[in-house]
Amino acid sequence: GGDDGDSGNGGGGGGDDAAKITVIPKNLGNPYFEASTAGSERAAKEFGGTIDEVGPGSGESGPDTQVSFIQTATQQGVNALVISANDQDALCDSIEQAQEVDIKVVTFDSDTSCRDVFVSQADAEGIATKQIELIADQIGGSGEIAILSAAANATNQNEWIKLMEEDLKANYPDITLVDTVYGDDDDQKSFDETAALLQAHPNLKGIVSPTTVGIAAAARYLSTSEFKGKVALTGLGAPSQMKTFVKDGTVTEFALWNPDELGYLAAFTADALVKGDITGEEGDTFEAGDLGEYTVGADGVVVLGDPFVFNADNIDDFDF
Amino acid sequence: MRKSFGAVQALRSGTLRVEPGSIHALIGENGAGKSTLVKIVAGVHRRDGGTFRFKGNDVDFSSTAESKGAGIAVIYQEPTLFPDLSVTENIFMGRMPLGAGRRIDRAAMHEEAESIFRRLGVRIDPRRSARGLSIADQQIIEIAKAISLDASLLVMDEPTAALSGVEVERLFAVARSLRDEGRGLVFISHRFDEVFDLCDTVTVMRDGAYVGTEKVAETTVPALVSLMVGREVDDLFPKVDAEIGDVVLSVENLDSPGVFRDISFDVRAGEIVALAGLVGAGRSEIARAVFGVDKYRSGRVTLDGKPIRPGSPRAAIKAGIAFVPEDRRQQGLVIDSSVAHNIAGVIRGRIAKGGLIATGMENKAVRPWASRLEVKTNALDMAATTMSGGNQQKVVIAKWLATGPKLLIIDEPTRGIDVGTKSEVHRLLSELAGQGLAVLMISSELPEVLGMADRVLVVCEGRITAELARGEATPETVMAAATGTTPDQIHLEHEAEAVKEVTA
Amino acid sequence: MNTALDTPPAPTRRRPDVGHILGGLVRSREIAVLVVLLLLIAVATFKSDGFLTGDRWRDLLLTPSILMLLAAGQTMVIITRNVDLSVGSTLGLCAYATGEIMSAGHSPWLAALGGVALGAGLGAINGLIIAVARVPALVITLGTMLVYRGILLRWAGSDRVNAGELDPGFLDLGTKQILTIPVLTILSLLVVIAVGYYLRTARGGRELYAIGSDPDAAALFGLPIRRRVLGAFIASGALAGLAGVFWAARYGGVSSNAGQGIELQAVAAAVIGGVAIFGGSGSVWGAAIGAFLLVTINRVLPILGVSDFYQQAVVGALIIGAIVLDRVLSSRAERRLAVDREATS
Amino acid sequence: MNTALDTPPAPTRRRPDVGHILGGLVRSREIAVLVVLLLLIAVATFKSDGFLTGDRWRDLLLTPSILMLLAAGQTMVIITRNVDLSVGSTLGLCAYATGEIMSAGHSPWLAALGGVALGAGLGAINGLIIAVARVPALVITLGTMLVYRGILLRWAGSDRVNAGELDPGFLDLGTKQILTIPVLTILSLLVVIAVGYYLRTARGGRELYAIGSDPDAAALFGLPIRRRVLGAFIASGALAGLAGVFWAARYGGVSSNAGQGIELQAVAAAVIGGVAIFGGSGSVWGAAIGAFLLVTINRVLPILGVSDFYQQAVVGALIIGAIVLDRVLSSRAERRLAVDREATS
Ligand SMILES: Nc1ncnc2c1ncn2[C@@H]1O[C@H](COP(=O)(O)OP(=O)(O)OP(=O)(O)O)[C@@H](O)[C@H]1O
Ligand SMILES: Nc1ncnc2c1ncn2[C@@H]1O[C@H](COP(=O)(O)OP(=O)(O)OP(=O)(O)O)[C@@H](O)[C@H]1O
Ligand SMILES: [Mg+2]
Ligand SMILES: [Mg+2]
Repeated sequence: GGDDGDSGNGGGGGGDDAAKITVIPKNLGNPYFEASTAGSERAAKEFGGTIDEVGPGSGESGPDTQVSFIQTATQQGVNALVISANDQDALCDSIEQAQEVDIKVVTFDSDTSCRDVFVSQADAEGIATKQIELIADQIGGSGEIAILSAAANATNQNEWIKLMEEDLKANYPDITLVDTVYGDDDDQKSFDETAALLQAHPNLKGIVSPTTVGIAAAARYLSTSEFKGKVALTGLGAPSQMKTFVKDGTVTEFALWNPDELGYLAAFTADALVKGDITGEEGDTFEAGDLGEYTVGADGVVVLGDPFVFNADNIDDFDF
Repeated sequence: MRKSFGAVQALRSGTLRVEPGSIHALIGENGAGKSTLVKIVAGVHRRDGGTFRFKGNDVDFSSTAESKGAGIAVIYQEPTLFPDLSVTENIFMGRMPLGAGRRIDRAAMHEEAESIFRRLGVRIDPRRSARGLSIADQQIIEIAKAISLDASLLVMDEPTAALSGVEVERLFAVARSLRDEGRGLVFISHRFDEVFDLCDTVTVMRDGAYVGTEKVAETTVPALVSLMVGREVDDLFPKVDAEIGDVVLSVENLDSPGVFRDISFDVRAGEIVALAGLVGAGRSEIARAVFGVDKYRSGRVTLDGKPIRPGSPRAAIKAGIAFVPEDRRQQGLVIDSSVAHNIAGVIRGRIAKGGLIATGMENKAVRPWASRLEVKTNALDMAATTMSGGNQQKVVIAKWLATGPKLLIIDEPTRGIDVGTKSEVHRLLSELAGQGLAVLMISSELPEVLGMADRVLVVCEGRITAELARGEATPETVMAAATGTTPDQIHLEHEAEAVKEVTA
Repeated sequence: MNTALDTPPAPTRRRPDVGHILGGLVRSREIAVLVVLLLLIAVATFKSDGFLTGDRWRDLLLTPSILMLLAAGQTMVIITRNVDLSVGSTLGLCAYATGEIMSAGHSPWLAALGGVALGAGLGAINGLIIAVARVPALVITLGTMLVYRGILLRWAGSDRVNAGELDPGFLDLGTKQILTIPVLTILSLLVVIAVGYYLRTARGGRELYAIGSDPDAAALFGLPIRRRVLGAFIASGALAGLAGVFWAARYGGVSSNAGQGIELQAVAAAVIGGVAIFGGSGSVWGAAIGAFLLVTINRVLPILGVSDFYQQAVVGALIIGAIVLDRVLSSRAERRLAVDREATS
Repeated sequence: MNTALDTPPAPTRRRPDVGHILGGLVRSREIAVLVVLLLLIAVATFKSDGFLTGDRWRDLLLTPSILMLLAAGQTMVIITRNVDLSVGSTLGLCAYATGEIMSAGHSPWLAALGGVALGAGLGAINGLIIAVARVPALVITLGTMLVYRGILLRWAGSDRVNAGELDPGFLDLGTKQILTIPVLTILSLLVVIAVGYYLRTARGGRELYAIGSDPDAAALFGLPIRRRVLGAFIASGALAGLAGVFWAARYGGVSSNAGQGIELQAVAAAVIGGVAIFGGSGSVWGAAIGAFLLVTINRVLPILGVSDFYQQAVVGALIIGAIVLDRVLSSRAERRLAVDREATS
């Protein structure tokens, strides 16, 4: 039944009782979010809270698929929500409802216009420049490249793409971005779009895919084609999915912040909010377990840090 | 044998005995139950009761496949073709010869189809698709289908309705040769000349009941007619004499290639004019053309002297024509909606306020009609599907009467209606005429025509071949004009007595 | 399809009217679906007492408002023996257009008007192709579904309309309530009532049923078939446009995949609500309730502890169940009627 | 729909065979679509010289193989005046099953067999509901589409089958070539030929056409309608299952949204290939070529500089164009026939 009461206590800074946190990823069945949830759970053990993961099935689409889960959680009167938002506006009323009953709302990976704190995987700048840097030295600083993105309307993807284009213009005059295609974070579409890219652009030298589903599908296609090793591929990927392709030489280097750490940090942030250690004001500081101390930046953003580069040497150390 | 569909008892005591090596005619008015009998033999319907022996042993076919298997071939009254398939496939569907590797042997099929067509003396490309074949060609293919089965019993339900003289001759030649091979044939037709020309024995049915069997050699047309008609014509069809007003509808040499040619006639207020003729003569087409459902090539239709725009039922309705079509289940009723909706269907314009109709208002507008017609539906908003054929017919009539028409065209007013309701419908019609409504009635039932009509227009192969006043209209004169024979072939001198016998 | 609805049960024949009304109530698909809906809500409320409080109550009413509009339009089309698969794309395109007009600084009213008008236009394209060329609606609207979506993708590209660009007053509309009833819900209920009233009592409405019930008969009636069918598609398009406007207000933002796949939900809602897919029968109330049910189910299942993975399956089962039930009922009704006829004769 | 194909022009009546074949060839929808397809490829090759070399050639042939299977199945169903919207979900479920069987350590053969068998089973469920309860296929398969997908979601949950779990030999199948022709393509071509051969030369096949062409007549003929329709759905399901197996091999992995939305592509392919949506006419060759065209267009448009975003729109336009063209041709043919009759009578 509705525990608005004790969620009130929880919110009221009574750190004594364990923080009940509900994690709502964009969708289930995405290894990336599995890793982040694992991180959150690790964190919860450390600060002694409970994590409950719910979310839309990988089949479902649409901006408001997360609403019902937010509301259910609200009704269950949890202390905090940790959300990776499918849409930056659609969730707002349900989130505000949660906040009304003093539930703390932390977003991670992709933001909404209404939350207490956003835990950012890395500032967009860092991500964009890192990927361009990687592709640039994989293709030797010159030639045609293309981008394989997720959905055409994915907020963070588009922001990164914009920054990458600027970065290319500014610093890499010999590299031309010939095409940007959208795999909708769908295995098969990403796979076919990769094939189409190579068909359409015979001189393509490299592909950047800033989405874990996309890069994995692209790698799978390349590894089964004559372009393996000839066309460079980098972007943001999950080590567990990329391992085989790094080992067989399809991919040399790719980047990603550590989603495990992201989930870990998000959970700690939520806990800090629940305990009342922070309010989300700029300048608040809090301890995030073995990640050390973090400071809340402008308009309530906490940045995890620069993306991490995976390659043949270190990839075996990761299992998400 | 017995069979009824809901309220309609199609067959009371259908009896038919067919010898091998003979051609057996089955005749009777429309709705006598011929086709129903045939469909039971074919396994389309299951009989409600009675016995059915084939080659000595009792049978009860639950599907057409079974009857085929047993060696019964049937030509149904209405062609059943697959427009998307080739002529050959239509002929052999369901039992195509298999060649090597279980694949159907097209060559063989075309071969056989060709030979059958040669035998029938027609030139149809067996490879063409059945779509767009003329009704006659479709009929031919039905015949070919039946022949190709080389069955021991071949039933033909009005195969000649749409055929030209030559084709009919060919068909008869084939039929005779089949008979001589020792097969049994059943031949259903409304054309006496054909019956006398082709058949050995003839069985007459009336109102779903067996009337009698005669050797063709030993009977005459008048005898058969009296058997078919044999009922008290006059009090079954009480047409009260209304004073005939001035011309309401006048049709001037209407012409529609392939269906009818230079049709001209008038219908006056208070008059019931009947279009008589054989099935397929073109009467429905004429009616549909007048009402504007079908387009016609030339000619003009005027109502109260005002010409009516061709090809537009709306214009016809506005002008004041009401049309009760032949097959009301198909065309007259909006089956899924309620009686009230149906009756109000065409008068919304009148009872609508600002384009809106309140159900109450609708029912109010409709009740008088319904009650006047004694439509036996307890609630007006009961679905039309749920009524007996008779009540449906009344609803359709009510629907149109509600428009307050000047002219009522009614095609086969009592087809499929049980005898009781029949006379109600007839009383209604003459009542309406009495009130000065002009009625154009199409009927294939001779007694109905003779009983109801002030004037009879006989249609034969798309032409009006005779116009008979009430007095001069007798079974023989009408039949003669309808079959294209001349009355004296049907011994006029007998006629008087014949009718006396009938009415006695 | 569902003669069962219109037919009084045999025993009540003695007291037709009452009997009919009762029988109607008992058998009526609308009532049945409504009961299921209320049961769902009751159970949910019982399971989590916060279910009907404050904003949860609001959202319970608010979320179905969009699908209800689509279902109403879909009903008009299906009644004429057609179907409109393009409403999802139409919704998206109109929602985006509304947003763009507003972010171009025009008044929300103008924007909303634009959205609806655009919808009507797109519907007219469907209707013209189908009614004039007399081609199957299923395939044509499948085609236009892709075309409209393609145009939206081209137009929006990777861009999207954000809450910031929208008029604040307009956005408030998405959550404003009157006596705890959300404005959007009130509006779409009004629309549904209007459509239902039209279908039930207007000449044109009746003619839609006639056309779907038996096109040949409709022709003999001399009904303006093409014009009516065209009208139905225009209406469906306009309603989809209005749904687009609601979408923009409700979600405070529009992206190029807005409304993707919702067309099938609209069809499902109508079917569950008792609209016969082969035309001629069914009511817009039923469709609206069906829409409400579809949306609410996804809201309630998690509360009942049904895995969210199962939600699609449940909806699917609901559709199949509804149809098969219809079938069983109607065939039983037919048998009973045959017997009745025997009796009367 | 396309009498134009089957009907010899009046003059050739004298020499039916030649005339028919010629008339057929000239008018044949299959040929027309094939020509469009080849033109597309030609232009693409001209525009980008690498288009037909090495793996680009391979993928050009490989990618359509899955949709071709679905289109073939869909054709069988549509010919009987039905439609099967559940093939996408069936594909997904079967692909996942295949993967699971293999990752459980069983042989690829067993896995493939399992996939196809499961597909046939799911198809049988559709067929039974539709043929026995005599309910509209459109709605029922819409329902099963959701149910099957729901089951898959439940089963797969957040899990997915990865390339690693699949048998290497099986994965190779996804790219292996014989004389530069990919094995999968060869296989699905063989299947299409088999189906086409059946539809053309087997009694059962012809009866499917008959049933779709005029159900009442089919009943009068005593054709086993239910059995045939059931058969068609089972075939469609089995082919979807096979497509699922191919999917696993081709994409080296299966997630719970595999095959989502592909059902509409399958219908589109059939329609573009000249299969009449109201049954009775059309060939599986046409459907296969249609599928090839659909896939290839998305491959070629970017080369022609048409934006990614427009691809859907083009496909949509293609569908509409095909249908409207059909309509125009057939009505013209009918007029011609009427004139013929006049002449002969
Ligand atoms: N749709 C059609 N296409 C071609 N020919 C037709 C069509 N309908 C009817 N015919 C032909 O037109 C002629 C007249 O048919 P019609 O139904 O008018 O005859 P009828 O006198 O009304 O017979 P019935 O007693 O069955 O009403 C017949 O030869 C029939 O075969
Ligand atoms: N399927 C049916 N449902 C209801 N009534 C039917 C059905 N089939 C036939 N009837 C009715 O049964 C009676 C006999 O019809 P049937 O077709 O056997 O007459 P018929 O002798 O063949 O007439 P015609 O000479 O016009 O062919 C008619 O009243 C007809 O309306
Ligand atoms: Mg008959
Ligand atoms: Mg007639």
